[in-house]
Amino acid sequence: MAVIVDVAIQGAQMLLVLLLSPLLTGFVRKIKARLVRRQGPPLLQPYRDLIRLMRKDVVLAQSASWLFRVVPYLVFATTWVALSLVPTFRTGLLFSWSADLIAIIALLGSARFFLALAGLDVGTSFGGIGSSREVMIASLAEPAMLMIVFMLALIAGSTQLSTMSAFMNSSEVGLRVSLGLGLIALIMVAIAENARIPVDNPATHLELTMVHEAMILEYSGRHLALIELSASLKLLLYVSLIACLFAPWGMGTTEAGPQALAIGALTYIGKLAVGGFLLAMFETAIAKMRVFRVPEFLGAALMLALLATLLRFVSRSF
Amino acid sequence: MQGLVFDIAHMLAGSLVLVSFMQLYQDRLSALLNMFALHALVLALSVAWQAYVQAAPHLYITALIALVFKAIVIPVVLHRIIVRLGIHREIENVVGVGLTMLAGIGLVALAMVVMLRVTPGADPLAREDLAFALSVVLIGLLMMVTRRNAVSQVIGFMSLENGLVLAATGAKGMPLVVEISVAFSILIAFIVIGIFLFRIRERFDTVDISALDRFRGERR
Amino acid sequence: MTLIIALNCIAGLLAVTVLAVVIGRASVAAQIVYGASLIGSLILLFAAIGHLLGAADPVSMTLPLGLPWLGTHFRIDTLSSFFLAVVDLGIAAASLYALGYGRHEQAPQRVLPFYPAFLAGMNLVVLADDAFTFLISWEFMSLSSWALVMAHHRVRENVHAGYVYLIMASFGTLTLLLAFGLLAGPDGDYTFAAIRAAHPSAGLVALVLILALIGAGSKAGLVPLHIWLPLAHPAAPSHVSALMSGVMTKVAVYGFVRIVFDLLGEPAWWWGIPVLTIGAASAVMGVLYALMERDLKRIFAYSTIENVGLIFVALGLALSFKAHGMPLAAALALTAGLLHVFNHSLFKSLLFFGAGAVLTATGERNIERLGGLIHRMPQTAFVMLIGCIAVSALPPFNGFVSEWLIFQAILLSPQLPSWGLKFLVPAVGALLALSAALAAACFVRAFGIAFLGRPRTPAAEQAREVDRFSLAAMFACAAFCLIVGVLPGLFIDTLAPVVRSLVGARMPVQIGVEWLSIVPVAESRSSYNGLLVFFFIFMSGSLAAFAIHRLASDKLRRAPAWDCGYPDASPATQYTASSFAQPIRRVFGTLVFRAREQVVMPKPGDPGPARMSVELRDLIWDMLYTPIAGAVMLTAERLNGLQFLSIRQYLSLVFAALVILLLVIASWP
Amino acid sequence: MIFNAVTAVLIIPITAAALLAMLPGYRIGARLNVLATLLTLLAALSLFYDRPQPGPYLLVDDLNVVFIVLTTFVGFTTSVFSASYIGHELESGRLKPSFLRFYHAMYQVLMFAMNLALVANNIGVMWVAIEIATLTTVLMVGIYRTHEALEAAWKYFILGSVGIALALFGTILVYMAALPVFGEGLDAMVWTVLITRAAAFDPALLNVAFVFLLLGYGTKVGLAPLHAWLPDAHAEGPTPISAVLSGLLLNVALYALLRFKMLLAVNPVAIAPGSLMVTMGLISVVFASFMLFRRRDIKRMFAYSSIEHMGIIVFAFGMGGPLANFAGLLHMTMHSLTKSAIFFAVGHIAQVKGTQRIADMGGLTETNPVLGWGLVLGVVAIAGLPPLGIFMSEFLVVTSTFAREPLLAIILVFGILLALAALFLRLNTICFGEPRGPVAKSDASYVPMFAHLALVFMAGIYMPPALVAWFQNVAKLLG
Repeated sequence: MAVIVDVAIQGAQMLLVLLLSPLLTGFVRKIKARLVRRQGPPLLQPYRDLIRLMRKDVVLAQSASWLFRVVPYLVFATTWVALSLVPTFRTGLLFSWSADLIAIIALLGSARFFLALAGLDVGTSFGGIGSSREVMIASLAEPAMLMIVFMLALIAGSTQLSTMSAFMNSSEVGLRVSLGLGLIALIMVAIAENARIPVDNPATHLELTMVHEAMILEYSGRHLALIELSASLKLLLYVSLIACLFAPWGMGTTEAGPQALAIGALTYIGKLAVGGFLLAMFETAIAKMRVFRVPEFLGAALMLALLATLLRFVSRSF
Repeated sequence: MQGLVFDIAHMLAGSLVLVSFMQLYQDRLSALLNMFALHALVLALSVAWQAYVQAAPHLYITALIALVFKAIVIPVVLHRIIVRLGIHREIENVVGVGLTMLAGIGLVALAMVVMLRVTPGADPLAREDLAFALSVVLIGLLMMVTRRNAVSQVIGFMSLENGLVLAATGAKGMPLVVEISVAFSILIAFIVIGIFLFRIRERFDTVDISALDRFRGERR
Repeated sequence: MTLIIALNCIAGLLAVTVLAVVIGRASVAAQIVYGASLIGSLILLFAAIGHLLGAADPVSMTLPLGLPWLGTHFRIDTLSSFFLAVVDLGIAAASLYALGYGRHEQAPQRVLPFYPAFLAGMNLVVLADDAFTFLISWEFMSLSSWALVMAHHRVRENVHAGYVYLIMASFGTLTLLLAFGLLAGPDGDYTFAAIRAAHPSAGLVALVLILALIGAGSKAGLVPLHIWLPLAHPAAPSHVSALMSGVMTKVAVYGFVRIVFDLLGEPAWWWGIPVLTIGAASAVMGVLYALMERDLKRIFAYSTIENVGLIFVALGLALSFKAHGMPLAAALALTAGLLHVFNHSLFKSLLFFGAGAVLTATGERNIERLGGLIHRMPQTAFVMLIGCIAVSALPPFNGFVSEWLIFQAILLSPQLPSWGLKFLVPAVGALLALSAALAAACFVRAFGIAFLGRPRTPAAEQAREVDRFSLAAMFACAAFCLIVGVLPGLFIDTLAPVVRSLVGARMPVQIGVEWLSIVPVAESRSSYNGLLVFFFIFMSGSLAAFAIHRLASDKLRRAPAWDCGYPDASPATQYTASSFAQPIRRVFGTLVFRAREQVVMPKPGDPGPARMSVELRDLIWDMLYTPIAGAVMLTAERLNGLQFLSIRQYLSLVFAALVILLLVIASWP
Repeated sequence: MIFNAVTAVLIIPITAAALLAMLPGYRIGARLNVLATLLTLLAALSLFYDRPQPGPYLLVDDLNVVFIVLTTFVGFTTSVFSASYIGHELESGRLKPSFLRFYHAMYQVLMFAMNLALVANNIGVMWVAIEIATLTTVLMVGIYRTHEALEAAWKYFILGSVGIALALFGTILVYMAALPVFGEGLDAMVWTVLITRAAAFDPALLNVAFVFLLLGYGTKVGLAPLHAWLPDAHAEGPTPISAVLSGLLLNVALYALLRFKMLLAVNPVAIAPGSLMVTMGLISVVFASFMLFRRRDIKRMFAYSSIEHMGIIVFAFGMGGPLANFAGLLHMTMHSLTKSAIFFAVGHIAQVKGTQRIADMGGLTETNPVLGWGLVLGVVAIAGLPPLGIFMSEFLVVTSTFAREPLLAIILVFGILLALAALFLRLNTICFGEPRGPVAKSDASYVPMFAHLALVFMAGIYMPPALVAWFQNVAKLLG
């Protein structure tokens, strides 16, 4: 019986995140538009875009290989699997033990790995630019992320997200210096990873400034749809991750009944809304930086995370 | 009697060292050859005296060989060679005479220090003889090092051998080595002169070894 | 019994060496030699696995060879059987590969005799049980691989590579020689049993540790002793490169583990520090070098340095834990290290096989002149992709598992009481994370430039898929990569007796864990299930594909590439490997390589091309080896004057020696 | 004098020398030369089984029988090599037939002198024998009559004579030291007698004596800085003589040194000869290794390598102790075999290429595979790489030293590594890369070369227990 419930909840989570993610993207766009006093696209526009793209024919470059066609599915699958392992409205998901936070990061790494390959596959200059910059950003963002994971794991005594989240929800965690440093670093990494301003601009197609968009320039139709969806999933993943680690309040536990689950789901939506709003605010308030300032930005994140970890290593009380 | 024996041996050995010094002082080849003849003469006297003292008649042969070959034959032959080569007037030291003499004195001192540290139980005569012999050897070597001319180097080598003979005769009752050493020193002298100087002159037109050095095999 | 079988196989390999000398030029020679090597290594492999799985007691044996009063001692215990398995699995794959690849060899008589000798050398090192046998096998291994590096000696670089290799190898052997000299003591107790029984003083042990680190590290390719590796590994024929990179470096690791974990006894608190530092430095430097490199095989060789660094980090952690009385954590770290040994041997062999296949197909190693091979060599490209994912430590392949375990071990280290380690370990962790991320970048670049895009040269355009044997070997390696990636528990359990014999504890039993997950310490702490991750990715990917194709569209049109509207002309406009690395070069290169870019623009109105040049300096060469070589050469030059003195001057030397010695005597007390 | 194995070792060569001096025709001469050395070798081998009692002049004991057998063996193989080598020299016009007669006779005289030095039970006779050996080699070195050869011979002669003079002085001093103990007469010069009561000798006199002997015989051993004659003599003489010089004559001088070292070791008050030998050895190793780098002449290079190895051997004997002594003996044996094998190879190579300049050779493994790989194998052996015998001895030297004298061992290892680097630097030029220089096939016999290498190879892997026991005995004798 319990197993069936668990399976159901896990399934619900997977579906929920799949459905929610375009909404979050749409929400952020909407807020951004509103903040600059534009009307902005409707909230559900991303869904429409996806459906429209799905239905279109794929126009494939002549020099594209099989890898190019497989990558969207792989990227989508890895991101989705990663996201379905992040506790959103309830901790202790059925399969949460199949991959801990390090593995989730690695799954995202795989997604990026494939995407970067796809950028090189057609053999155009823009694809190359995109891949090249993407891996440069990743080469700094990923260690920063891992350091944050280390720091958190040291506090929680685990790299298991459910355990970590539960621990962060408990009273044992007070305000800690390292947590603060880690949060800032995590936000910086999240911005970079999701190709947001100031690191990248998800809306631009100005050739020399784009990173993520350059990589996927050759994609069209359903492939593009999948990649857009994966991008949304990734954004959702990071927001959920920050929420479950730094704002774990209201999350249901393994013993929680339907009511608690409902509360969990509602608070989750609320957290997403807050997160999306803050992101939009931030993006509106800041300008995009030059590509070669990005390493400094991410380097700062890495240093912050390393500092946080060091503090944790040196003393338990930081 | 013992005192007199000792004194004479001592004097002869000492004068060998003195002649060695005189060799160092000479900077012309012909004079150097004369000094070498004197050197060999003193050696012969010393050996003869040892033969008398030790009652070892075979040492007289050694003395005779020293007298005939080293004091007479070799100087004469070398003299003729250098005259033929026209180098009898020249001799060029690498180091100045004064400095060489000074080095020689240092060497004698070193020889003394080294040899007189020998346990006092040893025969004093032999000990003194050894010290002088070592001095002669070292000065001979010094001469080889400080002279640029092949003939004077050969002379240096032969006075070194003289020192060896002095040491060997000073060692009481040393079997067969004296004869062998003398024979060898003469052999060496002959081979040096007969084969090498001959060849070298034939090929290089000079006995100056620095000419030889131009053919050091491997070029830089 | 295992040992006898193993020794017989090795003797067989040596016999094949002799045979190969005789028949080296015959056309069937390659088939015979590689076939025999394959059979021999398979037997050895099964013997080793049998011993390992049975967790059998050590078996020793003494042959009346080698040092006469000592004999040649051989012993197989769990550690050596594990490494024997690693070595022979690699050998089997390489021999299989060579059955096909070897046909393209232009100078078989320079490869065939040394190949089985090299194999025998590696096997012997692992089985040796006394210092003399160990070192003779070790150096024999170096020497035979040197001969293989020199196989294509007409290429100048190869001769240089062989030269540097031999010197560094001998340097390593000589340091190990010193280490064993200390261990054996002046009376020469060379057997490992005697060394284990001895209890040397702390200072001596410290010296041995450093010497072992230098000696084994130079063979394994630790920075800054790695310089030979990127030269020598690519110079050899590809199957040999695979063995050198995938297997021989592991033998070096074995040497280090054997000396430090087994022979030296209980570690002191600080032992981990040098090992961790050098390991982490190697990991980062290795991958940065790889990113700057354009030669496919050299990229892989530098990546070997990175991976060896990882292994040494794991070993350093294990040492630290062991020294502080934390056997469980030590077991975790050591298991991680050993598993990475196994994993690296798999995917690095695979990658070098792939490089060899590319070389055969195109005659090119420079990735700037490749491109688009995925169309012409689809199978090779597929397995190479797997290799690249595995080496980039991405799930669900094997590289990730061992790296994940290392991270888990790092997370246990705050419990270490020593302050030095408290500061060092997080930094090491950061460096590892950095190297992992950079490795992914590096292999995106390597695979992307070489296999994807459009062919940059006619050679790449006319490539053809390689033969069946080569493909079989590559697919086998790739399959292993996946199996270890999804079922790591099996392999971790197999390592348990090895780890227990070295640190006195083992990781928790994995085989009983639900769903075949792996749990390093406790499930609440961390767990990973490669099988499920693989299954989920596969399912959700296929589900998405199925759903979209069914419900939406499955139509496809081919058209010219879009490229933001630029009508594309030539493949030369593609991103190159150098331009791909440019952002990373800007970030790290200025510090690590003193990178300088120079752009010469034509005058306005001049239609001539703009030229850009990049200057990279290898600081380790510049600051360590060049000065040493310079000093040696300068001394040699100065002393060489002594060859050209006159006789008089030589006599002066004799004279001076005499006077000095007399003075010594005179002043002797 | 009774005819037995010992006297046979002396009489055969000297008789052969007389015969060879008279025989015209180099073919017969070469064959007779081989035959005589073979007979000498057989006589030497018989010493294993039947060893005559030591007399006042001749002695065969555990120590010198190693040397004798080694000398006669290498002498034999070199004569085989020489037979194929010297014919080519005649064809190429470097030698005249009359010189050949002289050459063969001198070869036998040299063998005689070396054997005499080894079997001598009398320090005077030993000195004389080494003197003869030096003189004969001087003549052989100068046999080509070129400027370089004459200069090398002259240099050898002068330096050798000074060395021999110093050695004589040392010999006299030893006699003086023994004089008070044994009284006047022959006894004070006989090894077997001296060694029995060396403890009672005047230690200060012994010290000075050892300095002179070390420098005197050390000159012959080729220790730096007394080595100057060695490279040139090796390079300019005929290659068989280079092989004999490196493989044997150096050993003979070393043997003399070892005898005296034993004498000093017995005396408790005398200085430890070890430290002097260790210093000289190390200087030689490091110096020769540096010198190897700039060599352009192939024979001169291997001559410097001989200096290096003599340094290692002297170092090992200087360190003393059963392991180091064993290693020293083994190293000496292995070096003799390997170095002569290398010179055999080098001789053929120089004939094929028509030059000794390394820069004019190249890619030898391509053009002359057997010769090229033979040289590679030889250099691998001489550089101390396994599985050849020198690895074993270097292993023993280094390991047994490091625990006792870490610093010294590190210097030694540094020297060994340098030498390896230098040797392979040149080997790469000679044997690998694009072929350079004439590519004529060599029709010479490679049997001696590979016979030596096979022995060295075997010793690296398996040493017969009898040989080992015997080496161990000797090592114990050496203290």
